[in-house]
Amino acid sequence: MFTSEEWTAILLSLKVGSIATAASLPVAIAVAWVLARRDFRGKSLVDGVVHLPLVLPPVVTGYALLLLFGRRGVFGAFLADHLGLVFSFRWTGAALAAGVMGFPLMVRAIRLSLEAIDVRVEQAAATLGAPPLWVFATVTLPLASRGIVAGAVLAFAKALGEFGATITFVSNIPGQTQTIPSAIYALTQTPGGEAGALKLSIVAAGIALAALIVSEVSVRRARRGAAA
Amino acid sequence: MFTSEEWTAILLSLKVGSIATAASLPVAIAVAWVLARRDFRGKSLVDGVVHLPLVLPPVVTGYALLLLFGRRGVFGAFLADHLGLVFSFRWTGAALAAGVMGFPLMVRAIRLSLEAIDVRVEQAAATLGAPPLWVFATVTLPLASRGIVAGAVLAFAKALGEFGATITFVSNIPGQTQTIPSAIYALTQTPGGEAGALKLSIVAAGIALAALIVSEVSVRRARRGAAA
Amino acid sequence: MISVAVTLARGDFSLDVAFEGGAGVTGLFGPSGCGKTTVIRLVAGLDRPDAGRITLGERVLIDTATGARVAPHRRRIGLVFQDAQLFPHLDVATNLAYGRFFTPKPARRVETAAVIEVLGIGHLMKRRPETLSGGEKQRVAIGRALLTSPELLLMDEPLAALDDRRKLEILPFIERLRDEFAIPILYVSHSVEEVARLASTVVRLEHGRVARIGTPGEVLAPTALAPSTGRFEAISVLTGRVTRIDPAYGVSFVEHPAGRIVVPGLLEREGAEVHIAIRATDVTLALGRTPQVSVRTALAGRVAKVATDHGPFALVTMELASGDRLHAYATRLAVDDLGLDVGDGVQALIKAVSIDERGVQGLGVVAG
Amino acid sequence: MISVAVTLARGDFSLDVAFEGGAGVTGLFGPSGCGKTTVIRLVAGLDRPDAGRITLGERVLIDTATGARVAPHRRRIGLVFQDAQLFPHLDVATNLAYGRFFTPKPARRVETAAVIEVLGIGHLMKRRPETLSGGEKQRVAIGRALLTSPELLLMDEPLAALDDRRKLEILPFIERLRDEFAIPILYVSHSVEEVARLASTVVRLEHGRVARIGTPGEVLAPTALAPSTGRFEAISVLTGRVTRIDPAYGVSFVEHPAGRIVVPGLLEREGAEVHIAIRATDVTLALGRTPQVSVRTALAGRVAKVATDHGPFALVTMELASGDRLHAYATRLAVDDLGLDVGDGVQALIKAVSIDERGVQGLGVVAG
Amino acid sequence: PVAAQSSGPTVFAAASMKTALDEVVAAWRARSGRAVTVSYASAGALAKQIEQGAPADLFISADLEWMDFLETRKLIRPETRTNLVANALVLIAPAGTASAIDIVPGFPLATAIGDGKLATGDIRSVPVGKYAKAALTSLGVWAEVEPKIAGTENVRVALALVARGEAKFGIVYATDAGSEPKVTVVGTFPASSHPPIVYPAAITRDATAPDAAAFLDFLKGPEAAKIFAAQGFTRPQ
Ligand SMILES: Nc1ncnc2c1ncn2[C@@H]1O[C@H](COP(=O)(O)OP(=O)(O)OP(=O)(O)O)[C@@H](O)[C@H]1O
Ligand SMILES: Nc1ncnc2c1ncn2[C@@H]1O[C@H](COP(=O)(O)OP(=O)(O)OP(=O)(O)O)[C@@H](O)[C@H]1O
Ligand SMILES: [Mg+2]
Ligand SMILES: [Mg+2]
Repeated sequence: MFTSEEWTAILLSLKVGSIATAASLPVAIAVAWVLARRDFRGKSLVDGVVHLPLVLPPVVTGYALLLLFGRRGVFGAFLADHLGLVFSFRWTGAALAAGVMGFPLMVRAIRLSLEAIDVRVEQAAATLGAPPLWVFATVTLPLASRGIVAGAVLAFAKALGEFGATITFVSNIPGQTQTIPSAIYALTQTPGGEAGALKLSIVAAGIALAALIVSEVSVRRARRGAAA
Repeated sequence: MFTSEEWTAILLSLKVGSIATAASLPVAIAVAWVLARRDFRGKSLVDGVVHLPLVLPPVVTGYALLLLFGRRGVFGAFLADHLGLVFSFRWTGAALAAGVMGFPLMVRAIRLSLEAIDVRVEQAAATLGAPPLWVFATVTLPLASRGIVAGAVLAFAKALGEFGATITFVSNIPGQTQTIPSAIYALTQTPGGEAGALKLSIVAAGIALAALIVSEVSVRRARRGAAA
Repeated sequence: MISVAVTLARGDFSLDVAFEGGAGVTGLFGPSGCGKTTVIRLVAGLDRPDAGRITLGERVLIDTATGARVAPHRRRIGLVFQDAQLFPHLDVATNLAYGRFFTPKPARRVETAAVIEVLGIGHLMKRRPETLSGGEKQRVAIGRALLTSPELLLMDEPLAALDDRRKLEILPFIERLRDEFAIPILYVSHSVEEVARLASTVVRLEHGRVARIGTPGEVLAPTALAPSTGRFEAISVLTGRVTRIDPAYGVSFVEHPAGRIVVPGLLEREGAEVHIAIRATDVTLALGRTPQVSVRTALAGRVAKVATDHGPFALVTMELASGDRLHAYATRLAVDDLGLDVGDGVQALIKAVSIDERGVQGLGVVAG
Repeated sequence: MISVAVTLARGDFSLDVAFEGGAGVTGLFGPSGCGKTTVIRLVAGLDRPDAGRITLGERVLIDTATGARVAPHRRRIGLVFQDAQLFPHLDVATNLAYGRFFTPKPARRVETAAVIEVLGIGHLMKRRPETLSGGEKQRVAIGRALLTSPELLLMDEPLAALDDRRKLEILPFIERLRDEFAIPILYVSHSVEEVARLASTVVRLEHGRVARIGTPGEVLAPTALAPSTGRFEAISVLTGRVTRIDPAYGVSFVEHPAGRIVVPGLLEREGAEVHIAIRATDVTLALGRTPQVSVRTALAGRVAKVATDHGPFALVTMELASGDRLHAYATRLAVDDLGLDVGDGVQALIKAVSIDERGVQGLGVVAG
Repeated sequence: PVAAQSSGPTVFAAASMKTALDEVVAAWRARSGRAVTVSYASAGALAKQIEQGAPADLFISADLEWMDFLETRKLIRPETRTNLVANALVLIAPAGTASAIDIVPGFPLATAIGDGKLATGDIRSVPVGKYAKAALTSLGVWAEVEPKIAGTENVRVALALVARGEAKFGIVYATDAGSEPKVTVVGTFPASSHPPIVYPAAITRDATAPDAAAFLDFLKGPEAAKIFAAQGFTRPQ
């Protein structure tokens, strides 16, 4: 049904999507919290930067990633030398690109949920002696769970579809950085590749649908279930 | 500072972004409401379809649009013949592509806000004699305004950055369908085009930042101000 | 006329009630968690019963047997929620005006200015609900519901968050709604005085079942010796006719077959029939001739029953000349000391000052 | 010892209060919108004053002059919100347990089982807050705050949503917190009885200012003729010593220089000093010898002052043998009929049954 | 603003032609005073758009494949089809990192790349990648080099990767290599090692613009040839 290259692309997409989502989630929560709850000079600018990957054509984002996180890039060189973390031409780079592209979606969803929380419930927790971080973990996060799940789903879905930034940043190396969308793109650029592209598109849609259903069920169960 | 072709692209991007956002907003609100408040068979499927443009590589979405809404497409032919509404290779098509690509982001944001509303406030409105649509307009919508504004901003930002689907669907015709991202794409194909690409990227980022600031201010004012 | 006969199950809790409410106020009374709010929501149409039928006059609001159902916004039933539920995005003035639009012109009987005045919310009109205090929110919520001039008004502990003075200002207004505007009211309250004053029928709920239905006198009268903690809830209701209104002393005289009752404040008009709620704890029993005390009301009767228990109290039920029953709590010590027994002739001394405005129909705020 | 001296402006409303609360209960009393909740929130640290200083014992909680500030979660101050504010995502048991973790082991003095028992919430443990009734929510909120064994407890109208019986069950428990566990309490309530019973100090707020501070006897006593709607708020507090506890009759005898006071229920121990709150509306004045009535308490004294106004009532202030003052409301009609005047010797008749458990310190629920 | 250019022909051109074609269009405008509208995108996207009825008068592809795609569907006028220019395939390296390499069958490219990467267009979708694959295959080194290939979305990204030193080598067109001072050409692939790199042009079947044929003639003319040559293009055989 699938060629081994397609299988590799599918598995890689799953890996890249999951890891990009999981790794960016904590950062997105922190940024969303700051944007939802704090007022400071330059807040709009931070908000703007967060939205950048959405506003810029993916190619530009990919190129910017290349400049920053390539082996010769400002951060890329540092991370490679000190942490051994190499992005260029690796699946890690694909995950970084996917994470960056999904970031604004994640932050928005989480921020909306945080803004909907009645702060008096958090205050109640404080009067019971809970320190801020504990309140955050046991009250704020669970109450924002809808937004967190929604953000994760959006980012994961985006990771499944992300292509422009990824291919620009880490190229298209089968087994390393060739995810489903790169494979699909290649097929669309080949006369007669439509059938193959359709097949892989259905796979991507199926994975996203599964993620959606899992997320809906988990939110519903959390609301019905007993404790957090 | 800008060539006339660049000016054209900038103005076109603004037009495409605004109209795509404005036109998809009512549909997004309706879909978000159904997803937030109703339970029915196949709800997950609807949810999945809404997310499709996110999951599929933009090229695929663009190609699908071309097949469906092109002059020879199923809907395209119908709309052209009966409503005189032509999408293919017109700015209207760019707007359609941008609207479709931003749709999942819009729906999610609005849905999150709708889910956060305490239905008892809507019930209070009903006991005061307000029929459902009126309750929706005067209570539900204002209370979801954060999500609606956030969704509109996301969709508008996405429209500013949308490229893959647009160029695939309506090509890259200066003055007709060449938006900022398509212009940037063309520039990245030109030796020495980097400076121009950077310039246009900054323009896009600036527009998005302005939209963000306007949205924040409007939400804040709505919350402070007197009545809706 | 509201008529309710519904069942509903929710987890461990089940509701199974049937009652009718007349033209005036029907009190819903009962301990926390007994199902009062649930009933209110069913009548408003915000929840659906598992089975049953609710009618308002001729209109069937819901009937699970036929599947008939009127949507909440078509019921013309006003609801004051236990927790206000104001529109957070609208200022107070807009909250108040919200329902007016949907009130047919001829039905607009409640004047905005009067409502704002009585509720004391004139200075809040431009404010957002989030800036209001608990009591202020509740007052706005009352106003919002009143201003739709509904055909039935549901009030869920509307005055619980208010201080006594404010309560005593609002109560006469609720009476005006009931009397002048003939709006029937279903009224949830934990306050006996409020219920006794307002209600012509009281429904006592317990564990989702109707424990008792009747006049306040019947439902709130101590049939058996109530647990002592409940003794303040026990009242008797006497009916008499206003014979004289004395503006100089600021009191009214109500003639009852057993004697003259002095009531503080000026009742509406001479000749009118009034119901007076008297707490069993406010009645002092006297033997022999009327003593020289500051109490101006002495009703003659004889002891019909003395109920005692292990507790400190005895419940003495007097039968008055009229045949009315009047309940009095005394300590068992006092009963023994006086040697009170069934059949003894006694006088019931009732201080005018202890007659609560909340316990007399048609009594406005007594000017200070 | 809590000491508050703060100012705060919010739109048209301004708060400017200074008061101290002692070891027991400090009552915060005043009309809707006067600033009670605002004060409570400042003490809990949930809002910051524009200027001022709040100290709890030795600890400075906030001082805008020095910039010192203790975060809310380090204050060890429990707060029962006016509107519960339970954690919507946690069941009742987890809501209750939430604060326990942060209570240092030696400080955990309040037992979970007792709290659950008294509040009657045992059957709710697995439930989510959204399924609770108004009163049930409030009870869980009380329990949640109590179980942190705080150094100061702030209670904002904790019992307003409850029926009388439930209130009378919870009050003794609050007294136990105050007495056994020595937890000082800042208590907001609209109920005079609750405040009179619990509080050693009462702060009366009006329009964001302290109108009066003192013992319940001082603050709640009618200094001038109160507007008649406020007459039920007027009390006198008498201090006496328990001389006899009579389990057979279920009453206790309290010796006061002016006479013997019969109190329903068994006070804690003979010899103890107790404060008894007596509403001015519950006192009947008698001339001549003690009449043959069901009232067992007659205190001798003379009329010190008679205040009358246009209203129906006269406020008669008696000076008792002890020098204590006792206030009684009567109609002007009665005062004139009896010819009462300053200097006249009178007896104050006080029905034991009208002495509210909420008005006597150290009185548990009187067994039925 | 410059709206009404649609009076002139609309050209759908492969994005890699942009620099040269923009100059030709400017020259045409200077000469005739008439406008030309050019839409640059990938040849595949443009071909599919023409298939779906795009209002293109002239199609310039980056390879033969997509022109054939349209021709078999009878969407171009075959008599107008012509190869405009040709290009050469070169091996590049970041400036100053490598000396010239003799590109002969079996040449040690894989060894030279080592654990680095060779950047070129995606070998399945991007023309330059397809040519690179063909060349390396015919030279017998494909199997060793394949795992070291980084396929990019277009040739300019491959060029940028080499220019920034991310990739050790790259295979790009001679025209691109000439425009980037940060790379040096270390070798040119023999023209025989790959299919001819030509840019075919043709008028579409549904062309309506009266100038289309005239513009195509101009493209084939000496003035345009000068511009193409300046960009490094060669004449097709
Ligand atoms: N933002 C604001 N602008 C103007 N007034 C405000 C604002 N916020 C609060 N207030 C006013 O402050 C006053 C004090 O409120 P607070 O909640 O302390 O009252 P309270 O004594 O607890 O009343 P209640 O018994 O009704 O709960 C109220 O009159 C309220 O209207
Ligand atoms: N989902 C549920 N599962 C179990 N019990 C429920 C559920 N929802 C409501 N209840 C119970 O239904 C009962 C009735 O609630 P209701 O709100 O009508 O009480 P109430 O009489 O208004 O009380 P209160 O005076 O405290 O407001 C309560 O005991 C409540 O715990
Ligand atoms: Mg209730
Ligand atoms: Mg308050």
